[in-house]
Amino acid sequence: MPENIVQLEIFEGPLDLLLYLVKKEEVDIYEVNLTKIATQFIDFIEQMRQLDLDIAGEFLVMASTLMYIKSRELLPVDKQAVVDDEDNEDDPRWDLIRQLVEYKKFKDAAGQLQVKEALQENIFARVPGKPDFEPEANPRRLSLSVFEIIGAVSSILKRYHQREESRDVFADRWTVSEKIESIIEFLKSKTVLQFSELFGQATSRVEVVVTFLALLELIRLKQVRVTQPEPFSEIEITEAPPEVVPMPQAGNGSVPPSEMVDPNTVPELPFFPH
Amino acid sequence: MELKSIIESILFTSQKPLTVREMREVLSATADKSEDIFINSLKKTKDEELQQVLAELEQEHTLAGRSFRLACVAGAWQFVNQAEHAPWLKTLLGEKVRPPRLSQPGLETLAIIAYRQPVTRAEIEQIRGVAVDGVMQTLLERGLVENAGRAEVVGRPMTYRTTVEFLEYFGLKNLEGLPAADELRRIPVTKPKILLTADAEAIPDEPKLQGLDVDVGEDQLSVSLDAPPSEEGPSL
Amino acid sequence: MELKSIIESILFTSQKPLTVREMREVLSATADKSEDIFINSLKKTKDEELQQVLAELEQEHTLAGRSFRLACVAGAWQFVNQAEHAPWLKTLLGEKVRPPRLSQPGLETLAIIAYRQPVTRAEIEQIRGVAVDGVMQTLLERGLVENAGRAEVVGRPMTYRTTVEFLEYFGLKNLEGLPAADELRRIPVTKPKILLTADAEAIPDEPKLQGLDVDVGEDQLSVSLDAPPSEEGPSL
Repeated sequence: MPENIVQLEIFEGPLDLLLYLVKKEEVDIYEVNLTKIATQFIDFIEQMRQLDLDIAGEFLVMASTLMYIKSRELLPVDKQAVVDDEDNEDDPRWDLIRQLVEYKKFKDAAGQLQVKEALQENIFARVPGKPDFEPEANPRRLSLSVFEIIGAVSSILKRYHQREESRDVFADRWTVSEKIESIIEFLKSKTVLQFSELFGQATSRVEVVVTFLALLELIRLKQVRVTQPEPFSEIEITEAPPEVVPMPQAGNGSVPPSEMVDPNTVPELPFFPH
Repeated sequence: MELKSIIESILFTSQKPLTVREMREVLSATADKSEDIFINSLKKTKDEELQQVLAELEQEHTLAGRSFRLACVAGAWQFVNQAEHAPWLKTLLGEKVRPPRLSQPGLETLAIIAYRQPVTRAEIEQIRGVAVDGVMQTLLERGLVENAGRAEVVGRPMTYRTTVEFLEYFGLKNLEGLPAADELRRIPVTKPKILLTADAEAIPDEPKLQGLDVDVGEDQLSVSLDAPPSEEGPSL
Repeated sequence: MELKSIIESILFTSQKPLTVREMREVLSATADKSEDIFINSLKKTKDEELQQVLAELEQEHTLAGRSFRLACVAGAWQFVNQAEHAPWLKTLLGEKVRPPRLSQPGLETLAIIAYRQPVTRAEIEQIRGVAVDGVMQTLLERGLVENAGRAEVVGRPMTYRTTVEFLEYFGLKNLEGLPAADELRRIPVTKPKILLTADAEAIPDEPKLQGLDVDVGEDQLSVSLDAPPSEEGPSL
């Protein structure tokens, strides 16, 4: 059996070699003629020995087991050890076949794992590179509003007008305090005031500025609430509910609480020239 | 296996939106590596075929009515979520989508540039009353403002304008979307004497100029700058 | 909007596979931030509900027969592609970085540990019929198996079990997902009535045994001697 020698390397152990020999017989593992298989196995080991090849210890152990099985069969039937059908534990043939069956199953399981191993190399998980929001729901557009720009403009204008105070920029007709008053009046008659409405009646640019400053001051004092119902829609101004009005304490422009709850009372604002 | 299924798989697994051209390149590069007849046959896939397949996929996914669909944004295809799930997705992604907020000086400077663009650094400083070097640097680095050429005045100083990213950052369609854009642009601001002289010469007496309104008073100069048409809203 | 759709959306957008617990945490954290009644109601979502929803989603996507599916690997859920599209995805994303494939002894040893865990080295060697020192070392180093404490038998030998990495490496949902798990767990093999030994008794007259699959005796123990599917990779 020269081909066996060539294939020696591929056998994982004596059980693997035995399985190979069984498979060559093309019969069921339980039907196999163990004596014949044993002869083939021992021949195989013998050839290896003659070729001076290293033989792993496991193969020699198996060879001796098979020789024992074979020798038992050579005895006349009446001299054979009586095997109790109810207790097969001592039957070396059965031990070997049970071991072979078990090994065969795990070898098959290993084969299935190998298929899964190869398959897994071709499985790619979806890893989105960045959040795939719908454009409308893009959080970039929602968490920061244009009101920050308004606030920034407010600060600029405050400082600017403080610096320009002496230059008498504003016409005498309009003061921030008056405008605050008129916005509050406006809101009494109309629950919602559109941002553009606020400036609709302005007769001059100066009035626009003064109106805007008044609005900013009311926002700061939380007298009015300014909302943008949805992105790009018009800004709406409503009267702030009294319960959410915080009490401004110390600092520039602080207003006595009593005046805060009364929307008719307009606080004096030291910021702006009158 | 058909082309449609392959394209879907590519789009589903891609980490970024893909154009038709990029999809074609994936098909071609895969064909080059392969000896499979079918894979090779896709090397010759035409753009029209891909467009057709994409249109079919888009429709199939819309009809499927799942929590995601196929969308084409600016010529690039990708699977996107339905907007209604944003609350959970923000939690999932930790809402770390935005860069840190701008500082107060940053916002003020940005506001001035937004309403007065194109504007020189000297004008910004004149309005804010302080030097803006550091702030300008930040805004330029963040891509919110950019150079807008040199002003035709003495010294030819650099001017600045806001970018498309600025509009995106604030969720604005265009510069008209700035709050009270019309009114605020006309807030009178005294120009520095040097600039005033130059501007006054450049624009002698044109009281009403559509688009670019310039009123020249004795000591007040009002400049209205409508959004340049080229910067019309970011396509989303 | 229903829970199933939300869970799908979360899995669709997640950058990594998610466990049921992680999904529950997303629902809970979103509820904490929101004042919406429906969003808040999901805070109390139970694991069983999520398992139910995930099972439905898994089935829906399998039935849809698209180029992707929902997969659970080692208890974590994610969308994955179908293997047949791998050639294009490898072009798109590059080859996966994976350790070299396991050797035949490695796979056999791993199979024994997977089905019989916790198992001692002596038990493994008894089944395989050879020493497994080198192979065990490799499996431990690759993190596919780990120590599982000492067995309460004479000598208190170390036992071994498979790891989460094992499930991930083979794309298994859990140990129940091992092929033919029942058959290979500790079920005793029962001896058939007759064992043939002598030549004369060999294969009397049973033509039906010609093949390889044979059911033997009252125990109906079926053994297949087909060639193991060892070298059969999926056709690419």
